[in-house]
Amino acid sequence: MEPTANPRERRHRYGMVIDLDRCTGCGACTVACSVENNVPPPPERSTERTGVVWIRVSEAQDPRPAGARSVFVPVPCQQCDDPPCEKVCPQRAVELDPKTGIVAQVAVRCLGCRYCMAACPYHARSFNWFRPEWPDGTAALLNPDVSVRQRGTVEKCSFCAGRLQAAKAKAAAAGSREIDPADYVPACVEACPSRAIVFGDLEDPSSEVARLARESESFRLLPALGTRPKVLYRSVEPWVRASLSQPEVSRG
Amino acid sequence: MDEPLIARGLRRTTLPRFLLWLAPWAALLALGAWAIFLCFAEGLNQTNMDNRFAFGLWIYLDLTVIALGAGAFFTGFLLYVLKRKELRAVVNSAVVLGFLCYSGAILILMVDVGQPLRAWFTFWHPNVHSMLTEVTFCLTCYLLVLAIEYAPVVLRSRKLRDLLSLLVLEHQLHKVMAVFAAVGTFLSFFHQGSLGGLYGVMNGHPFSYRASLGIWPSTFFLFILSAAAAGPSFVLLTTWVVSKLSRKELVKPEVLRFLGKVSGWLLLVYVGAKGVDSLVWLNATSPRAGVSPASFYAYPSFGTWILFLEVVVLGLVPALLLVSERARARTGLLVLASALACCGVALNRFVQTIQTQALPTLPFDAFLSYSPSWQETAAFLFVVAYGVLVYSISFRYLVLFPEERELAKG
Amino acid sequence: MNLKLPAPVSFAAGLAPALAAGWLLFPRLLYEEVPQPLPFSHEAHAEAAGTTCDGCHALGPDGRFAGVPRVEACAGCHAEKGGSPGVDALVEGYVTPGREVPWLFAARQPDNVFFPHAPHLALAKLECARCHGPQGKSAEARPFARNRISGESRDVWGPSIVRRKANAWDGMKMADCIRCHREAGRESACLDCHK
Amino acid sequence: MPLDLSRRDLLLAATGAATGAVLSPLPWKLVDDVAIWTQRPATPTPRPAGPVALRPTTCTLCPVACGLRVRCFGDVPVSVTGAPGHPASGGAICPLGLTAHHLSRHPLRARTATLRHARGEEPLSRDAAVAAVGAALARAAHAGRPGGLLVVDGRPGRPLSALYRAVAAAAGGRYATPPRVGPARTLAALSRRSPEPSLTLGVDLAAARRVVCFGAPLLEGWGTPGLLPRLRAGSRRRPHEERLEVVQVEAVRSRSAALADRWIAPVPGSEAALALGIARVLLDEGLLDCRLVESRTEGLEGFARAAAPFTPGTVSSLSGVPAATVVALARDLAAHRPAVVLGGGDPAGSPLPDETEAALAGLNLLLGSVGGDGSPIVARREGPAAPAGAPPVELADVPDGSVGVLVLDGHLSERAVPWSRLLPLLAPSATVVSLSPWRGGLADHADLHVPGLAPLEEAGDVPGSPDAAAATLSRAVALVASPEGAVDPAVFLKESAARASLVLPPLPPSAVEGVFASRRGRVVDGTTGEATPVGSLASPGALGELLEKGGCWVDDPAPLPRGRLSFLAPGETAESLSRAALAARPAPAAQRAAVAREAVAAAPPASLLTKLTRETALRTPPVAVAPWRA
Repeated sequence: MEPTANPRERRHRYGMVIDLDRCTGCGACTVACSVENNVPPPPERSTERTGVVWIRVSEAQDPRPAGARSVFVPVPCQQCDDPPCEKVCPQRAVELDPKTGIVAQVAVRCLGCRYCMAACPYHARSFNWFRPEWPDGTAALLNPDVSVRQRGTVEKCSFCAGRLQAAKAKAAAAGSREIDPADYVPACVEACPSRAIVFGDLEDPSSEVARLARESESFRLLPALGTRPKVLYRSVEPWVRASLSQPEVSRG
Repeated sequence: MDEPLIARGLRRTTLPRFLLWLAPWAALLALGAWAIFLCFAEGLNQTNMDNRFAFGLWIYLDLTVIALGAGAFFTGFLLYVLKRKELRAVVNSAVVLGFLCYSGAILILMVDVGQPLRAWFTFWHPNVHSMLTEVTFCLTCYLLVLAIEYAPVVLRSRKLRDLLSLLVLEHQLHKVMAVFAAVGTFLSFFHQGSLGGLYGVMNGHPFSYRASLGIWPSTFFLFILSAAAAGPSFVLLTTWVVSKLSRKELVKPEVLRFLGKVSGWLLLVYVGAKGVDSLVWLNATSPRAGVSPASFYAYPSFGTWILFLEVVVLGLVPALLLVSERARARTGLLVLASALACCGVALNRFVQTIQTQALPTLPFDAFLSYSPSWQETAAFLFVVAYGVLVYSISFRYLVLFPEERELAKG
Repeated sequence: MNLKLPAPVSFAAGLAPALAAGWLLFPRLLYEEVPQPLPFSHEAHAEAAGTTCDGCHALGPDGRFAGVPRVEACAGCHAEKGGSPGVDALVEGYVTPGREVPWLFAARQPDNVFFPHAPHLALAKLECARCHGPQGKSAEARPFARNRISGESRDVWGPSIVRRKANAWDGMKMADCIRCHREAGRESACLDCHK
Repeated sequence: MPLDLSRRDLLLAATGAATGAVLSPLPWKLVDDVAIWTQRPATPTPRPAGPVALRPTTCTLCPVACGLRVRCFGDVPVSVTGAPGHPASGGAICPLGLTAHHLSRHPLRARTATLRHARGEEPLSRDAAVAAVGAALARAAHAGRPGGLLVVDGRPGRPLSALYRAVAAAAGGRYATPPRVGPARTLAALSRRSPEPSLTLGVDLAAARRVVCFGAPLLEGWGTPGLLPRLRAGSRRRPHEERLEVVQVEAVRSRSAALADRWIAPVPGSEAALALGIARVLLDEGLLDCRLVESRTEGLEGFARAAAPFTPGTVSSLSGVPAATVVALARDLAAHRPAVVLGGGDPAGSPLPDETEAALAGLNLLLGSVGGDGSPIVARREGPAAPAGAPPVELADVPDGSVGVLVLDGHLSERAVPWSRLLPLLAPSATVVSLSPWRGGLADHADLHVPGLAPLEEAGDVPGSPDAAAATLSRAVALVASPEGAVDPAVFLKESAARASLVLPPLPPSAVEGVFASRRGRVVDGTTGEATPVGSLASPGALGELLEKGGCWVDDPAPLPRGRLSFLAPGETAESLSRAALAARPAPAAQRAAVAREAVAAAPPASLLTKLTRETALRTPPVAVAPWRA
């Protein structure tokens, strides 16, 4: 089909389902993400709360009295359909991309006011408290498809939008506006050794991710807040589902 | 030595004593300037804020001083729009206070953001849905209005008076002051409200999220009310403090009582509204977000006592004292009540800023803590020192309290 | 006898130099000209390489722009010194030691932009000259004009200091991209171009 | 005519200048450019150095030898991912492997050969380094046994290992391998129970329905990354009875313990008692795999005697594990065969004592986890490298003070062999040569440090894990240029040996030739998973080409040799087993030092790995909440 004069690109709603029964908390997602997205290593003086991390892994322990088991919960940006961060940014550095559903964080537009970080209930955003620096020589190995951010700006997971752009360019070279889904897989999904993360287009009802998202074992973090994340979690364990969809404050 | 600069008819202490008074504040200012320089040069890693505690002492300071600085807009509103002439006695002081609070807030905001050189993006690429955009626009415009309101006070100083053309300008400015007062009131309403909305719109934090009335969350209106209530109290309080420090009668007691009365009635309305709002929030808004209201106060640092302290001890009590004519008649009680009212607003801003972020939301989060670094504290003190210095100099050389001359004569 | 200046004259005495500085001096000072490492004539090479741009500047299979030919391509014709001082410099400095020529790219976008050529060429069927101007007909390589503050090429801002567009290809700022995308009726989002 | 300039004129001129400035582009353009200046990061984003390509290679960081695909822009590697069809790793790699391309540029990377003496360090040219190592080899060859050569290989089975053995043989020295760690010790204990002492065993976790780990970090990344969690999650779709469950027996709440289906926390040192207690329940209740025990084992009576003192009650008092739990675990294992019991380590990070491993081996025999059809512990052949040169010895068998020249392989980590273990072996004035690509660790003790090749700089055939169910072989491709002063250890050693006038025995045929000659197994493509039988290939060159393109050779399954496995290995008695198990050795309840994966990798962690400890809840010291502490 020839593109029309006013071509309207097909809508996607990219999302992921993370199987908590598979996650072992090895951290491969965090490391692969940092390599892919030019996330700087934490400087000596940083703490667990001042480094930059796009996908954090937290441990959630069985809250029941005799519970000894844990699940490890990778938390990337939840890519909300109603993102609390987007409406608070004073200068439109955060944008919900209507064509992909990705919540974009444009670091070069960012003022560094951190209102979006205060607004995000998932703590999925990081501020560059330090000047991003790489040890000797490794700066040459940075990914050319993702720009390095500046000190004093906020950043977060973009579902590896650099890979989406590369896939689009590749498709365009072949004369197509639609990418091959195999060309667009975020780094964490690719790196997970236990294949805990399934990624795809939630809008496409035949996709694996849409099928998993419909299953009763899948749930969202803090669904009552109305943020409608596109990152879902799943577990066969009822305690995992029950305890992760309730805010912590409700337990006191 | 500097007598020629001091306004006619005012008696001021000797220059060395004045400089002695300024010295410690100047030292504090220098320390703060060093801290601010560190923050610009090294980055915000100089603070103890972090990714979970993204707002800290500075945002709290901003909210508080802007609430206290509301005295400027509300006094101006009462004087120029509602024609309460007796407030002419404090309006200059209120304007200077307002100017100091707002400029201090904007200054600290510029330190607080990671990329101050991009601050103009908010004007170029505004997100009209953001409360912060509203705050930025109104703050900047209102600071301009305050500067214009401050100008006549400065222009009337002894040296500048000599330049004829400037005096004409001052006279012209004075004629349109009512317009500026009205514009200032309008702008103030919006940014005080948007500052409240800042937290009220955060649907990610059930503790601060409030159901909206129209397009604004209820905190929008609560902030306007509380700022309007605290502003006159703060003017009252500073006037009393300056009077004590300078050992001079600056205004007639009726002016202070009037300010107290205004503050008291507004505070009473605010406490009522706050009570209704809290009930709605605890019984409807937060359960809808999946949170039982009691859990907000289940953490040791912030028990229900903080709610009681904010609403009753620092809200209802000063409100009742200030509306009571008998209590107002006693200066001690009047000053105490207005101090309580100011503390109440400060505590409300603290709860909004700090408690909101400290309470965990994610199921695997813990209660978060934060204590400011010395750089943050020093930058905070910079604003305080800046305020004291500029106010002291203004008080010495400008006419902040027009009644002072008559009272001194009388 | 002392001369007292009328007010407009004093005012103009300040205004005129400020205007001159702002309009004439500042644009000159803002940019520094960096010469290209070697002289180059597109005109002369067009005959040898064929008349289309993609003869030398081809798209990669991944839809990225392959940039300028590598030094091996130059070596194909310029293996030996002779002809002109430029060719001598090429052979001596780059072909013989096998070093790439550090050309300075006037059309290069800042670090935060992902600009793929493929959608513009393969899908939108734009001419190269639409954005690059008649580069292919130039007889010599333009020196690189670098903004002393931002470090970016002058071509991003465009030749006019007030961004008045004399040609379609003047200016490569975001506003220029957006204008063209709007005209083509395309939706745009930050992530389309920002990386 | 002098001008009378008043203050007013200056004021007006200034106003004019300000007006002029505002009416010119100056302030506006300046503001814009300053904003763009703030948008330039201190570290520029590199431009693509060429077209993007995914290049296959093999990870050399640990013995698992995962298949890699390295994304390169031109010659610049930018990221590393797993090869999805690779049979050894199934597309999975660990966090360390994900940063493999950074290791060549690690701040600790040694870039030149160094001579260390009392007065300090001095850099050596390559020639000087060859001469120095050559002289040391000559000295060792001359000295003979005491004062002779010892080569310690960090990763046996490689082509380089064959060269090490050849050099050791030519110099009359020895070739040692580090002690095996983790579950490999259980496999070794089982091998000792076979009539063929050279029997090699491997684990096929996919065959098991119950996996019991005594301290092995099986769920955290031992062996192929993510394999066990993947198998376990996959089995969740099956009926409840057929699911794979993991039981972690460990004194501290490690990540594996927190992730396991069940966690049993015995008093440290009482693991053998617990294992024998389970054995006794199996014996008492007749829950053993009788057919297999009768047909394939011998010496059950001795083992039963060893287990006799360990009633559930006794075990409970020794280990703190409730008697009911011991009984229930035994019944559960018997009901869900195939089950496999693997040892790992104690809470202090040291290997379990031999007696404990013997008890675990006996338990495996009782459960039929070795020897039957579909048993998780299978026989396999040695790797493709044919044995030649000096026979491997264990470090423990090298007498103290007997080593004149010590050559340390680049893959030897200080965690695997601490320096305190090597130091006593050295004769006075011994020379230590390190081939580590990095400074730090054992290399810092070397008199001569000749930096070898870092991962992605190395090229050559890489054998797979010795614990895997089948031998594998894949190829590493050099994707990164090594620094000027680094050497290829194989080339360097050959030159040094020649300088020492050593006559090397003929090297065995290359692994590829060996595999081709055997005509066994198949080559699996790392990307597509397509298999090509070795038998269908025309030449060793064709095999090498497939490996070069990211293929991995997998050996055919090997039958378990006929003959009976003994419950008690030579030298063990029922009494010695019981005695050791009763004397519960209280190991310090310290935190386990690190994940086993890091124990085998000699590479220093890349800077991005610090994110795991700094910014996530991972690898925090395990919290001791075991009941025995309460």
